Amino acid sequence: MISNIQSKGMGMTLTIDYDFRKQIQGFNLSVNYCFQCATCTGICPVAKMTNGEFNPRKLIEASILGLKDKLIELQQPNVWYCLTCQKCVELCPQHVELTEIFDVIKNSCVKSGKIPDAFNSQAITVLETGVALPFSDAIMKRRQKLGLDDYKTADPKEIQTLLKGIGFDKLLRFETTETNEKKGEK
Amino acid sequence: MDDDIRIGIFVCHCGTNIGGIVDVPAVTEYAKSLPHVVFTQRNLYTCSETGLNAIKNGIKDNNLNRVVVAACTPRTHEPLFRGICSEMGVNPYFFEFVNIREQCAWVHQKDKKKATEKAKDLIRMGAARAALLEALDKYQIDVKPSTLIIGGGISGMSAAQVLANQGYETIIIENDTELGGQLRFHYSLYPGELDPQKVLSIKDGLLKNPKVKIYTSSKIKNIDGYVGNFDITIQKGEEEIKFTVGTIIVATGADVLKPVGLYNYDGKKVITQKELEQLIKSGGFNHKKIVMIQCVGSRNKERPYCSSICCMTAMKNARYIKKKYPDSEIVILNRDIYTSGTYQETYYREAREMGIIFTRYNKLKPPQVGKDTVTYYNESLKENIELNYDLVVLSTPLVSYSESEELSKMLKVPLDEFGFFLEAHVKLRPVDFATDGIFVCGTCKWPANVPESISQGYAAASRVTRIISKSSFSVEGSTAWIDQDKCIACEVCLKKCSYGAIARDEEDRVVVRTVLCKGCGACSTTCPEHAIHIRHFTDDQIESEITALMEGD
Amino acid sequence: MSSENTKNVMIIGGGIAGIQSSLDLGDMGFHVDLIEQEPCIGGRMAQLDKTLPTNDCSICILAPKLSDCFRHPNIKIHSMTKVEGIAKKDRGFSVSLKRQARFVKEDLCINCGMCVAKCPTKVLDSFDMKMRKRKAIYLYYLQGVPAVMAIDKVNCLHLKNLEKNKNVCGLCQQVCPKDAIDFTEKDTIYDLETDAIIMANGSNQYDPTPLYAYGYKKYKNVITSLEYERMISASGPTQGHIKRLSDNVHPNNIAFIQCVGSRDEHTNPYCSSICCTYSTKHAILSREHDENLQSYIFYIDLRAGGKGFQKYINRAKNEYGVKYIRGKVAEIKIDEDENPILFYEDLDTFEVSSKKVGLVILACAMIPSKGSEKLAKTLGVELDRFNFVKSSIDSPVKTNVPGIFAAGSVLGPMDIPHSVINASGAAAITAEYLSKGEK
Amino acid sequence: MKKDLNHKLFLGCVIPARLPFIESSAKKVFENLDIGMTNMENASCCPDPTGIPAVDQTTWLTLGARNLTLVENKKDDIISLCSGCVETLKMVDHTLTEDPAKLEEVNKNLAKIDRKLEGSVSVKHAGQLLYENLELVKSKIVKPLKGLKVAVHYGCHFLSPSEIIKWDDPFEPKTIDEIVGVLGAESLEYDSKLQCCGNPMLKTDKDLAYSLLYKKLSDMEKAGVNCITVVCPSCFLQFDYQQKAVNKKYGTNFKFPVLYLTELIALALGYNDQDLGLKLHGIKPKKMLQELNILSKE
Repeated sequence: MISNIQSKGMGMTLTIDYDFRKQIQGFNLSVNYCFQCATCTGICPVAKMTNGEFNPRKLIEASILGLKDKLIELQQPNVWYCLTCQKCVELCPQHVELTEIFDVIKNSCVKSGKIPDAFNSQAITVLETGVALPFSDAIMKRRQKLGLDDYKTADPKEIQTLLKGIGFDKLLRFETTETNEKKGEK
Repeated sequence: MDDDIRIGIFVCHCGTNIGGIVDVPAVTEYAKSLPHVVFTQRNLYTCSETGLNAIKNGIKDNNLNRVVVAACTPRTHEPLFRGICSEMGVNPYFFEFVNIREQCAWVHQKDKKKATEKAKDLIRMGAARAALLEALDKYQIDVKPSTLIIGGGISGMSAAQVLANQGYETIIIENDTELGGQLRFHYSLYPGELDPQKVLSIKDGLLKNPKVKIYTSSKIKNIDGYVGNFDITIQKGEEEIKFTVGTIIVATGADVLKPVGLYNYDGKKVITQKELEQLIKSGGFNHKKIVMIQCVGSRNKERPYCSSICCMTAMKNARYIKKKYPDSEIVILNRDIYTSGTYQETYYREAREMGIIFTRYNKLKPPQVGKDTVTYYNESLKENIELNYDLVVLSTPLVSYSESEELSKMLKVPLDEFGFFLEAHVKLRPVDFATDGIFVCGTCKWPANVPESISQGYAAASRVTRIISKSSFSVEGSTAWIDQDKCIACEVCLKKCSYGAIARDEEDRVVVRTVLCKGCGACSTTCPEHAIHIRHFTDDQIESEITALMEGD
Repeated sequence: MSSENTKNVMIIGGGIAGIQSSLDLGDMGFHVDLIEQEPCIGGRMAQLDKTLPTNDCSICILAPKLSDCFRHPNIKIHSMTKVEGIAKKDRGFSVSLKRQARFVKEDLCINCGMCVAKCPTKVLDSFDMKMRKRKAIYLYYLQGVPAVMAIDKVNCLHLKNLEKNKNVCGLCQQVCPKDAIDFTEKDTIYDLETDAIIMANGSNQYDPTPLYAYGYKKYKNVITSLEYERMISASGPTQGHIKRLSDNVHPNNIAFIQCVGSRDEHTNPYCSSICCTYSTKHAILSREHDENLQSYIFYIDLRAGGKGFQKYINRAKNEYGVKYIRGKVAEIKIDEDENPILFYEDLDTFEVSSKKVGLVILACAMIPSKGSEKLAKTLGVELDRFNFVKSSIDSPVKTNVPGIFAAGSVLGPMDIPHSVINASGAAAITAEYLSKGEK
Repeated sequence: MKKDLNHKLFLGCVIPARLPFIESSAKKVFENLDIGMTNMENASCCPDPTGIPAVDQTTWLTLGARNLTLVENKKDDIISLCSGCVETLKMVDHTLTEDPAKLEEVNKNLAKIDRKLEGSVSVKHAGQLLYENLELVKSKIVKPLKGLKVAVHYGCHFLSPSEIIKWDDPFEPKTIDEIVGVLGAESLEYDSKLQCCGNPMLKTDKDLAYSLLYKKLSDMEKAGVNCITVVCPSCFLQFDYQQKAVNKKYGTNFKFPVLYLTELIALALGYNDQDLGLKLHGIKPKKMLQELNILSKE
């Protein structure tokens, strides 16, 4: 069942997408505990900076109501603005694990092909090199100068086997990053 | 004769309540100058044990025979000071109360000087009246150790159980065909899944108890008499039954509002929580898409109160449904959730955990109930949200029975603006009426849940036991009397008396039934012949106050 | 049923619930031993300024009851006394009590206050929420009953030095016109036989210090509701004047924060029941103190189910200009003048906001009283998961132990009418219990 | 019992590949204090708790679990200089200990690379380890950091989620301030002390990331600090490298040197700027340190 947007703009009516609700609850049941006190929004640095355009409480409210279109298609509010600073998680009187629930929403966005470029490219780097930041030659020199030993990181092949095994590669967008990849190889 | 009057005046600071506004030392000093005043003193709190001891010592050391306290209100404190006078051998009606807190310090907060002057005026008036006071005795009334309980719901039955088990004669009168009240319609009670039958089982004990008499399908026809001796007439079918009891407990319960005209209520697809309970109880419930709407007909202009039990009831029913049909879709549209207390909040959290959706609507934009959908405006998300339903359940408040009014008139006890019975003092006398010997418990007083109704039933029983455990009861000595030489038997007073204390006697004279009289004075003021006098408020006494007022500078 | 009752009931706790149970049972003819750990009975209600929804002066309506208790021929008050142990007897209980030495003879002291005037030692007064100092010899509170002094053993110069075999101070003894001071008094342990017991040992208020986001104790202008209650009380530490603790300046606006230490899984998951309405009272009283003072009440759900409560709130809004803001305050910071700044989302306008006020009052939850757990253990009484006395829906004032009943906020957060109701209720159930087997 | 654990240093990505001077300072401090520490080899990205779980939570759990398999249980514990790494590893460990079903799923995936996670692994931030050895640090100080007015930035993941990190209080932290105090420097309070540095926002909205940082820098300036201390390489990058971007955007002139905690300690233990490679910082601390006589003026 997909929540349908009956008409755009004024007079738009949403319905509860119970499947989407279940999906979120399946990952993190704590979403149910929210009783909409807004402590999360009051402590959120991004909510303050954006005058409430980003609002963690609304994200949870829309999750409870299973408003998939609003969260994934329209991205109102935009879940990617969460800093993951966890201040809301610390204060939430009902132990709602907001950051993790936001990850579930983000994962849904990714599955719908809505992955922001920066996240996409970081993910590709990890997939291909095993680390988030590859070692450049310049850095290797600096390390030597500082008297640091070689640091042996994971075998990228092993990481690729592991991640492809769980289908991580299928979530990512490669077309734009291929050029970067070639640059990196040179 | 004048020399025999020895007045003592005690002026209270009441902390800063009075002392912060009225110049108490100056007032006390002034009081010394008044006629017959032989002793004055000021106290930080005259009502404290220290203050009371000061009065005692004042009486003892100065041979006082009149006591004036200038402090707060007789409503709360007169019995205390009168008691002290009694204890010291001064007739309690030789006590005079002057209110310089409400009438001076509080209403004239902004003008300390005038407040002080007014306090002096009032004390001068009080002292003048004190000089003319007469000794009176309280009446002792024999008390029948029995109780009539009006209403056989859980609250009334709880009271009955406690009284009967102590061996007191207890009579229950119930409108309906059986005892049990609203509880009979429930399939379970929150927060556990306690079977209401278990709670109702106290009924069996009452039916077996020889001290308990139960009249079902019966109505009160008439109530006469007073504390200790209420004469009751009830109507059971064609039969009229009369008996006398010492005390009365009102436990008539409350009705659930039928939301006619609200949210397309039809009793079928749009029903009340009570109807849902009955549907579940009868086994006829098989719905999966439920929308509940809270505060239907309450917390609005017409009924600006919270019925306090509807949120829990809605949750109980929603939880039941969710347990029965885990895939059911339940949305509870609310304005505030009322889960006040310990287990209640946990109950709410568990309901959310189970997946019941709670979402707020704005009172000004109420949900719209359509044929198959309820649409509500989510203000926070600024979206209209459509909810499919196969059942809409409306949470309506408890409301007073219309019959309460008639009963309140028979009992001469007040109702509040919503038709609930009004207790004597909302804080400290929650199950008492101002009228002696009549008590109130359960939802006829205000919406309450089961444990609260039971507690109130017990509490009313306790208040009753205080009276019927003794053989007599003393009542007010300040009452009306009719000068038969002046009386023309026009009966204006008889109609005016709200306590039924004026009647024709065997000789066809209009007389005051003293034990019923509260000394309110309504009769006296309406008498065209000035034939009615009020003891403790005689014309002399009142006139002396007016004269004293005029004597001021 | 007879007025010549020979049964004894012990009531533990002399707050409004214990007082009501005592008076009801005393009037029924039972002999009541009222056990109070403080020097005077009165409990929390004695600390309150006004009561709602009538705004009656709390101590004014309580004081007559205190006197009634004190003067009642069937009630004996055991002040400064605690329950130490209990043994089950054939019928009833034998309770071991420990009476702390008062060092003032109750029958001699006339509460003249000369000792207080001379006493050189000042101590933070817990009755006044430590916002004022009292002397080491003191009357627990002005209208307290029994109206006699007590000496605080820990702080009294004479008693402290006595242990070191030094004779210091003793001024109170020198000035006392009645020779009521007795430094030789010792704590005493004694047993009382009783037929039934009512637990009415009340509740406490949550200490919000661990909620660092609110800065209680760190910020002087963030105080608790009980502290505010003392502050606005005419007999309190500021004589009823509303003052900021940072600079003694009268604030122009006050914020009241609800659900502090309640409805919170980190602290107390339950709803404290009374805060929405008592904060409304505070806001109304604040406005009565100063007609220009603006109050804000921050809440999650507005809970006013009691009689006349919703109307009281409507009155606060319409007549006293109190602003109710839905939304829990997330954190408090201060500016350079120590003005608290509150951060929150306003769930009426849905704006992410901040508000600067002069004073913040935290509506802290009612929690079980300090000694409650120990007492319950001693008596064998079962507690619920929050450490309130466990009762059931169908017998709301009974405990698991036959012959032991409970009344008031020992059963959970509740307001005064509820406490009075189940105090009377417990009295009735006790009377019923004690009459069984006789008839 | 814990004392017997071998410390395995989990370096992560940012420190070894961008900020090796932090690694260098830490290793010098550990050596000086005689705290044994060996590199944890063959590790992958932790993975980044602000980036990878957003894309796919399963990947984050699985990759994190793989890192945990690299230590020998009951014999080793993991020490990290990066708050993000600590958070990921602790959360993965916590989640998989609490949820056997998830552990089974993760192990099924790990089986493809012949690995298996068994039992819980102890993970600790280097800042915590040093706080626990504060007396030892104190005894080794040769150059008290007099005159240094420090803005301590705890950063988010060092403290939260506190129920899993189980270390300092997220709203009233004190450990780093205490360390700074012991070193002879002064930690100054500032308004937005507990606010996020804004680094993760660079991925979504650069301007917003700068305004978060601007707020912090402004408050630090108001408080009168002369340097910033961090315990996380991401925060370090944000403060050290993005200060210029903030200056550009807001027309300000912030120039606060940023010192990672172990750099600060190393200075107090007597290491100089060359030992520590301080010139590799974006904003060079040398001049300021020389003015305070913490570094000698050659």
